[in-house]
Amino acid sequence: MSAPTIQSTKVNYLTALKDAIAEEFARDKDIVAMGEDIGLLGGAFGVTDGLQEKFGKDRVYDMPISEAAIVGVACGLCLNGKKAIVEMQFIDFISCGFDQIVNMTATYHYRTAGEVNIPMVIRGPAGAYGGGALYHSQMNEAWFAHSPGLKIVCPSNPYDAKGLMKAAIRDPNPVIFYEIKDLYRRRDIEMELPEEDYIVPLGKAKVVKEGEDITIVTYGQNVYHVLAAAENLEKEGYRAEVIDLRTIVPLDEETIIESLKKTNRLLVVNEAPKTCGVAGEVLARMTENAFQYLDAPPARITRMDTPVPWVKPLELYVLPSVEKITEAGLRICKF
Amino acid sequence: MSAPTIQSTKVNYLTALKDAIAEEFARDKDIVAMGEDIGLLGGAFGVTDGLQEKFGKDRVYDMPISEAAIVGVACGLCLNGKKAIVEMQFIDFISCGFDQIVNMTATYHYRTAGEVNIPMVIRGPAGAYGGGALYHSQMNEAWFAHSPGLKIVCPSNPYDAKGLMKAAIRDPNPVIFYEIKDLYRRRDIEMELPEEDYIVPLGKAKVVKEGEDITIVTYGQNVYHVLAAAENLEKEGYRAEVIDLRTIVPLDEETIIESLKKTNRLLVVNEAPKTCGVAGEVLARMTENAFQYLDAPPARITRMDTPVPWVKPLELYVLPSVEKITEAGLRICKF
Amino acid sequence: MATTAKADHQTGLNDEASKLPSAQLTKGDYEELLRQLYLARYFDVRLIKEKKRGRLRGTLYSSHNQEAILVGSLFGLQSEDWISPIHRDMPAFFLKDIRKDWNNDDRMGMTIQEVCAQVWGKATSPGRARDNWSHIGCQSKHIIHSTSMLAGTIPAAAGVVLADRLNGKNTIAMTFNGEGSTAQGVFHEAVNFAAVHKLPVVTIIENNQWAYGTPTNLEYPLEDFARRADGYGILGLIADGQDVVDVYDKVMQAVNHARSGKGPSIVECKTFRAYGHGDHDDDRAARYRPADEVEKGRERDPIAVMKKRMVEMGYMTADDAKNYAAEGKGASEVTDIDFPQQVVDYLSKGVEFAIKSPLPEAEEAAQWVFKEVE
Amino acid sequence: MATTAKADHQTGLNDEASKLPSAQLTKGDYEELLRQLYLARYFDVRLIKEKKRGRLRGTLYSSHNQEAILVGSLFGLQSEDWISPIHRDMPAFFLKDIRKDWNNDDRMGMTIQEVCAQVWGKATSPGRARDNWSHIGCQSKHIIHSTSMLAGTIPAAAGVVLADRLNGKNTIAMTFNGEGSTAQGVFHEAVNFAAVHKLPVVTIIENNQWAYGTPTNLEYPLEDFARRADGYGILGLIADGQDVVDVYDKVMQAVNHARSGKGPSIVECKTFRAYGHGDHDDDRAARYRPADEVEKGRERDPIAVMKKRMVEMGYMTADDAKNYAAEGKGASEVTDIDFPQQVVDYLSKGVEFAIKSPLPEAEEAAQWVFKEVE
Ligand SMILES: Cc1ncc(C[n+]2csc(CCOP(=O)(O)OP(=O)(O)O)c2C)c(N)n1
Ligand SMILES: Cc1ncc(C[n+]2csc(CCOP(=O)(O)OP(=O)(O)O)c2C)c(N)n1
Ligand SMILES: [Mg+2]
Ligand SMILES: [Mg+2]
Repeated sequence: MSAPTIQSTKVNYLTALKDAIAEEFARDKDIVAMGEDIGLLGGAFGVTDGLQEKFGKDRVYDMPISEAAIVGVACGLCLNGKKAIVEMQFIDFISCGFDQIVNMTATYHYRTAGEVNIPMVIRGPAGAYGGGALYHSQMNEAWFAHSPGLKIVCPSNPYDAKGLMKAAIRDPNPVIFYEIKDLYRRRDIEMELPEEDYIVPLGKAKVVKEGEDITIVTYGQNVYHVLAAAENLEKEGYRAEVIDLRTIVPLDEETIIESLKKTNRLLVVNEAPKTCGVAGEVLARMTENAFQYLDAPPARITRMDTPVPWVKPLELYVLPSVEKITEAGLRICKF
Repeated sequence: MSAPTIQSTKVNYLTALKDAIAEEFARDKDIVAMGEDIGLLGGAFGVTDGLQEKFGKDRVYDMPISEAAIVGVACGLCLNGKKAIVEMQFIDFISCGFDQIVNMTATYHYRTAGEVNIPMVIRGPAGAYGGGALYHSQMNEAWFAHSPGLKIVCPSNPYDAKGLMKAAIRDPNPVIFYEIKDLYRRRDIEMELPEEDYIVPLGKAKVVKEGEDITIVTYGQNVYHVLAAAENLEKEGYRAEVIDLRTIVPLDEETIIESLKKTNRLLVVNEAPKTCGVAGEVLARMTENAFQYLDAPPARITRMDTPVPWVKPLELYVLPSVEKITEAGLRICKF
Repeated sequence: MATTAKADHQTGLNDEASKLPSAQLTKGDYEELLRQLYLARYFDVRLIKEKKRGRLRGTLYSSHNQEAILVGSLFGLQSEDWISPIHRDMPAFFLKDIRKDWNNDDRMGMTIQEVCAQVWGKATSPGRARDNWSHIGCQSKHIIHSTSMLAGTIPAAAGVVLADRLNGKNTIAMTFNGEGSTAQGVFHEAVNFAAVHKLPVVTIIENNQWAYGTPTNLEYPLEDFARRADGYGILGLIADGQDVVDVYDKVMQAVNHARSGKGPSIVECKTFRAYGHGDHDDDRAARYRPADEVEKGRERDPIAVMKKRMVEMGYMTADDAKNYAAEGKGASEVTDIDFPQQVVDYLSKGVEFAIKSPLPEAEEAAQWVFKEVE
Repeated sequence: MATTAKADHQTGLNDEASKLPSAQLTKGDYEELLRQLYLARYFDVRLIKEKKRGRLRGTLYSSHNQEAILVGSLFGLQSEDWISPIHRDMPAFFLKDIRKDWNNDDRMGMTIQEVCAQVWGKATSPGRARDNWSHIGCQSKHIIHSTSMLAGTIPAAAGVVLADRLNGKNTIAMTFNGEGSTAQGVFHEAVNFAAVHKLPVVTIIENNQWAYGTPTNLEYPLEDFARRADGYGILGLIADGQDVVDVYDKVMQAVNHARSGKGPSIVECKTFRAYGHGDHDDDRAARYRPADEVEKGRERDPIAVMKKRMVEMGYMTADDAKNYAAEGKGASEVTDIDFPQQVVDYLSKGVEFAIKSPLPEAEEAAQWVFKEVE
């Protein structure tokens, strides 16, 4: 991508996703979308707004409230030459289609020794901090990271959202795509995007801020908490390097290790529950593979091992915050 | 439990479980069991053999092939004063009842601010090494460890099986109980059990072999792989301390830390897929909380991030083995 | 037309049931039913207003135009019976067991204070506002807490009445569901199980013609969702969801059927969703739903239908019927004057309580993941 | 009695269908059907023997006594049609599209070599023996791979024919299911979806009266599982699962219905499970199933029923019918002599191939988790 032409207007996270999907739909007539209320309504948040109008009911399906069938039918479409983009109205409802994802879809390539591949994207609004309570706040990517055969993506900004969505759609494997709903319309992260077609390849993390004193690994909405905490650390004289994973599976260990070689300190931040979450996985891999670079005990800031409660003070209590991250960062830096 | 009387005959893992359930049934008339083929047949492996005959069809239900309803109905029973023991015919099928477990059952206590508790045990045959292929080999405890509100248990021998099952049944919370089917009838682990009622409390790991040079943490069938590897290490002059977690949630960090203070080296072995598994969680917690005791990079031996393939050489290739554990143990000891 | 009940669809209904349950209702019952319609409507309207004033968080799934289903279904239940309402059924939480005494806080239904405290997210609601608005409940009042996952409480409903049966109690469980939710796998598993064991589970389907932005013909191949009953050989009935008396009649037939050991049933109540799916959807709904469909769907306001009945039965004069003219008016058109004072007072009591109540302490968030082992 | 088909249960079946499809079958077709019955039976019997000799791993879910369902259902399919068999349907993998030419390895069905290689766990099976016995398939032959999770392929079946429809192809998808599996939520979700879109999905229910150790009355409240169709307003038919011609007739009506755009259907085939659930269960099955029930359920061997038909139609003499007397005999009683030589040879070819084939290399186990991005 050499010197891309720049559009005149800034685009929000939601529009970036919407454009990515619509552009891929135009590019490849074998792409089909399925989900609840994605056609006539255009999706609960509007990510598929206008898609059915433009591409017809044969390509955009308003599905019955049947998550297992939505995934399973999409799997059938994919094993017969189509590519399916599946919306979970909220990513929380993915639990209702769980078996069809982890046992039917994720393993198809493996159990057919490569004969079949399932180019499916399962996408949906995700994440806490918005007062969504237990069932409209989940980040449940670790369930799927633990289920071999699924790629997992979670962008934090419009550029990545568009580029990763395109890469996910073009990927021959099933991808679970976490859209952070609190970012959909966040004004201060709007960006000017290249006019040209581009992708952000899966499996590549991004250093979003350079620093020498501590590496903070995160993704999704927590990127912004971490950046704010990094400013706090700066005030105390510590320069944090902030890594946005962007893709959880496959995990870009190299970028983290490279950073640790420099900083020798690690903090991982993730809004999902702590036990067996992605933060722990990053910690474990780094301890296994970069132990020699660690000069201080690494740490995680995650959601407590609780559901996400509804009322604001309760919700914030269990989630990572700028304060908690700053505090942990300082502790590690001062070790 | 002071000086328990010893039964004259040895009991296998399956019988220990069966006896635990039957004894609890006799003790508490509010206990009900639900599952596929658990009544007339007595369960695919016979864990509930004779239970319906003895306690009647009002307490032991042959359910339709409906995992979601099995869990959900059991949840209803529990919220109205009963205690439910639910069988998944193979733990692999738990994915079909996933939503009812993680969203309905696990959170009930939390979202009612303590008004309701769900004393349910979900149990079933689990684990690989037996040629069960993708859907009769799973250890999927990490999905549930990542879902707040569930306790998770996995015994490795008849004594623990019986004591943990009783503790699980008496626990006021939902417990997922992994029975290692390859151990059900394994002769060389049969044990004489106390005649008296006893429990093994949830949340307490056990040091099954003492040593000074490395701590190897594991549970389930892997305990035996680790013990064999420990013998290999011994031949090389390294004495391994082997910890059988027994309970995954809550995790007994103290016992591991105590051991690490002595050995300063850590290896975690678990047959589930690596990414976001329990082995990684143990590693992460120890790195966070016992970093100062670690003199070498800790490591995991887990299943590769693949499904469990069917044919023997393939199956063994992806799973932890005595060889792989020995090799990793030596590497760490020699670091 | 959607809101017009078709000829009864009955599978296996006992002939003896031909004497309609409503034949037993007194003038006082009719008056109470009407009052409850007002109460349900007022609750909705008041919350819409409160929300517009910025005093509330969360989404409001209006039950406007669908109140006859809640009122008529709950009216004949016994105190110990179980219910499981969902997002569009907020009034059900306090309408349960209200018949005899609105002001008895010990009855087997939630108090208006508790419900309002929940809406306002206060510590004085039974779940201490840990889950949002609609997912409330109360074990001691025999109200099952739903998750967000639609149809997800039907298995639990089967479970609670199975437990009661085992203990020699003859309760029934009534679950409320949108017609769209019947496509969920767990609906099938639970109804099938209840049918096998003839469990007293009455499944109310509120067919309001839309599941969010999806019309019924994309949810189910048949027009009458009651026909789902046929696949299980259980009783399936259709009620005019605008007519509280018809709802009462059909639901009571199902309840009697259940109570007498004949098993589960499905009662489809035909109605129409007055607004958007939730209040956030009002504008968009106007785009995806043809205006004439909406007009037609709202043309038989349940309050008006009930007044007409009462006038016909001589329980009310035509002049009296003009009082409290809430019927046919949107939330922004009505004022307190359109409702009986008792209704306004009742709800105000709840709202005031809620506003005065404290928020839960932040630290509570870490509590009650597990129950402590004694 | 269970294995006797009741009067047809038909929902919405077109009257024109009264001309039975089997009226078109020739003497040659009858002979082929009988040969296929022998082939299916011999496959089962041979595997039981091989397993007893210790040459096989895995569980054998015998299709003994149920062969008419597989043979009769598959006989009228077109090459491009999709199928999705499960644990008890092993012969379906090679019976698909076999009608014209058993020995054409390029037909749209798996070769006997491929199937046997899978049973023996060899690298020469299409999935290289990564999943066990029954969960095989072949995309290029239009056979969907099941997981173990029962009813789990019905959504995929709907998906593949939807894709074909979008591409202007008029294929149908036929899924095979035990009667017990119809209690799964995903069964409901998938059939409901197929019904909404009138997708050509034919759901065969093999009602063998037992789901493992659970009798049908604990699985479903009605005797006829075809009545599940009523809940979706789709075609529901009942066939005598012991009679390959009746199966063919009912399934072809469903197939024609689907092919002509009228949508999905359920065809229940009444039969009886001859042995235990799997070979590991034979002994226990003898305890949980009354002996007289088993005797009665096995009394109409599909081979005998077909021979009787052929004799009546003059396609076979009564004397000829005494040849190849496999009917009514258990696996331990028959020998190769009870089967046509062509059948024995055909299968032997597969078995020999399998035995000679290599195991997959251990390292393969790490491969194909993901498809490489080009
Ligand atoms: C399992 C699940 N999937 C999706 C949703 C999102 N959702 C909430 S309400 C709704 C529409 C419900 O329609 P219907 O059942 O007809 O009830 P109504 O809102 O019309 O009263 C949807 C799709 C959900 N809550 N649960
Ligand atoms: C979702 C799921 N739950 C449980 C099982 C375990 N299981 C395998 S076969 C079987 C019984 C199936 O009965 P039915 O559908 O009648 O088929 P049949 O074996 O009688 O042909 C069960 C319970 C499974 N495979 N999948
Ligand atoms: Mg609706
Ligand atoms: Mg069966």
